[in-house]
Amino acid sequence: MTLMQVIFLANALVTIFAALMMVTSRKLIHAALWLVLCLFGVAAVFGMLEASFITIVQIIVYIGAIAILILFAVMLTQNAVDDSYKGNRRWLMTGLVALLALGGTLLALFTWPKVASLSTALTTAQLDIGLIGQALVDPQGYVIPFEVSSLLLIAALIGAIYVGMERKGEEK
Amino acid sequence: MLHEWFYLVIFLSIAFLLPAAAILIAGLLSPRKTGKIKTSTYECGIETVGSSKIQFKAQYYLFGLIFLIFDVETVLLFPFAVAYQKILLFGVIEAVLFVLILAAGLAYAWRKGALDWH
Amino acid sequence: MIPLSWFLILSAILFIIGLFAVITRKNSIAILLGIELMLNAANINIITFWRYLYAPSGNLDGIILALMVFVVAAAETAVGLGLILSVYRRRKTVVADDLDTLKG
Amino acid sequence: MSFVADPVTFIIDWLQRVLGGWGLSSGWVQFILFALGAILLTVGPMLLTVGLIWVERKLGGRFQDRLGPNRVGPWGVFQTIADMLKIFTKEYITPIGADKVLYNLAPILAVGAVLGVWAVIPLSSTIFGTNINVGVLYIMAVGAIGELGVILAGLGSNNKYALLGGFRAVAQLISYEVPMVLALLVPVMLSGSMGLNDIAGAQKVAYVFLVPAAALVFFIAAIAENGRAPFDLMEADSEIVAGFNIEYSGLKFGMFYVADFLHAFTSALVFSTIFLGGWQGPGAEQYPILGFIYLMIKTVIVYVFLLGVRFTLPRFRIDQMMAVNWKLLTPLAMAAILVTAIVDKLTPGGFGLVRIVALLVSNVGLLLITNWLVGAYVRAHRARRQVVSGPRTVVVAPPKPVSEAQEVNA
Repeated sequence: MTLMQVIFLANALVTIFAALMMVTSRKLIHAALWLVLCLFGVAAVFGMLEASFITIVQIIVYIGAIAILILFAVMLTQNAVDDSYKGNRRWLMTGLVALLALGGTLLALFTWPKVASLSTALTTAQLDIGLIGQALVDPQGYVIPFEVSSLLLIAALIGAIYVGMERKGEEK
Repeated sequence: MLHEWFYLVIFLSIAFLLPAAAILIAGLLSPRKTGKIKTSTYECGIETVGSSKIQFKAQYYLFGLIFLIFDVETVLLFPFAVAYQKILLFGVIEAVLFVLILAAGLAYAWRKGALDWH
Repeated sequence: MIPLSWFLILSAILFIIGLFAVITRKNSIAILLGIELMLNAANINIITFWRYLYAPSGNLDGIILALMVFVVAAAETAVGLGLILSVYRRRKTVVADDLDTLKG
Repeated sequence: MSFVADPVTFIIDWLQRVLGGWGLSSGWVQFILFALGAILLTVGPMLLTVGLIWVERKLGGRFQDRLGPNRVGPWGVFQTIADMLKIFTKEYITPIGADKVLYNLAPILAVGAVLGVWAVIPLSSTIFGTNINVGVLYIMAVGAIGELGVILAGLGSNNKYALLGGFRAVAQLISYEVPMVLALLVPVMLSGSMGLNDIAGAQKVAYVFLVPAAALVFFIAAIAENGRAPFDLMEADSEIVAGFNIEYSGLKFGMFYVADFLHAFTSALVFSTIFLGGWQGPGAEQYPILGFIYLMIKTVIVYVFLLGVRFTLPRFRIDQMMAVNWKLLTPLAMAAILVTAIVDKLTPGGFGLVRIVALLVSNVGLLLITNWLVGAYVRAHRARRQVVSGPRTVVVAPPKPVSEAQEVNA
């Protein structure tokens, strides 16, 4: 049990506990804040995988922007009825389905031969962010996803503004 | 690579423990005489009016939304900025196109009045 | 070092919890939270396979795919919350079951 | 490396030998050195804040033609220590119905976020916390954690005004993070790396002279991100009670206070590291201690300038503040990126005179155009307002004929 494995297990426990609390907490604000804790755990997992750029992007985009937007939305719809989680009777059946699905995935996982392979050390040259930058822009590389993502972002921006803005007619 | 992040983990845990310890120590030093009136929520001295759930304007959501879109845009631009010295003019034109498309998004938001705080 | 399977087990568990949240929660914002969790689990898988199988050879597919997952998650949350808020403004409800006017 | 030139590395090597001598494994020695470095880099700024509060109140007095604290000790030097002792013994009043976890977590996050920035600042060519290759983005991520602290304060204290004040503050913080992040793209482009050490090291000519437009946008956004004077709607007296920290008392409120003052000095430090060349200076390579002194001089200059802005400019209304950000700073930051990207690619590399002049002229030109555009926008805006609210004629009742008035009196 090397130090890294202990850290990974501790982090995994915290993340899974936060995810479970997110699903079962009654007040929506607590669910959103448990999600933030879960996102920190996922960022730590990325850190352990030595993807430093993705770790920082996860913290900035998910925790810095998406979680805050969700908290804004929760506050905007505060007066709506708080959904009583215990109320609906579907949760027992879906719990079973979920556990079955989990068992199935794990079973398929362990029959796959390459699963126990260990990771090899990365040289610092390979970790340079500049490589991602060059790949993002060079035509043989990933310039198509780079430009398409800007189109997706502007489409989401225009759509959400059009939908989100209060039209004059409904100021009742 | 990992020991740099390891230092950050130690640094952040100490950076969060320091104020927590200070607050705990101050908690021990300070008196504790809670009264009914003392712990009622403060509202400029008068009794609280109405429930503490108030209706927010949609403005907050719009600003959060525009911030989210521009945050993701900037994050995608950072690898380009790091590799800028090694990129030819053609790559720079692509990134300029990327920024211009999202500037059009900002112009749309400005035109529709989503940027004003009415 | 940490064997590959541990990461996959963690992401499978997170994905299943997200799926569970999407199915059982009635509040549409809680459903959105569940979707976020599922996207995160998928991201862990992507980065794990990139790190263990493709990083030594200098291949960057995994990182770019993970960035695209971030862009899609951001766009999806933005539009999803926009819809939920406009529905809330007109119908004064956020519960997903009440929105059945199309059922006819 | 002699002790005079570089004391910190000398001490580190000496410690390494001593701890190695005690038979500790290298992992543990590394851990102890990391822990020691981290403790120094967190306790140091907290103690520094005590001095900062005094400097700020004293300078504030001078700016507003009054004395500032001068009772406790010579020139009031121990005033802050007296305040600290007082606030340590103040009682914690937690409102009923406050969410215990969120309420208590908020001040810790607020201070922790500001302290976190000190981990990546290169104090001199050899002394720095850590050299992660995503330094600039790390500062943005830590800023996001600070915003989370503000939201938790608003949500946790079960008070209508704290909630509203908290969300207004976060709306301001996230709005001003957009131009700040966009402005940070430019120095990363010029230096070719996100690590703050490489940015500071690459600045043979300080970036303020190469890209003044980005530096100006970053400076204004840093002031707003810190919630300081022209943008201090967060805890402004004329606004909602006292913003998100109404329900806090005792040292919890003190922590928000410390976070505010330390954030001012830290933004000055980040500005001088990224735009003024950090520890760069004559002889900074050979004698790292000189580099540290250069950095401190530059930071103090920027800090005093920051205070000057704080104590002279009046406060923005919230709609003006949002308009300044979205309609002026964000477009200006985007234009600065485009101009720098294109001009820097057309001019030859290195710090040749052609490149410097080209970049400087293009940026100053950009600032002039923006200034002209803002003038045109304001004139058009004022002209339009004139038409709308012309002098309205107030209908005056016709004066009664004199005869009737006498009858009434008679």
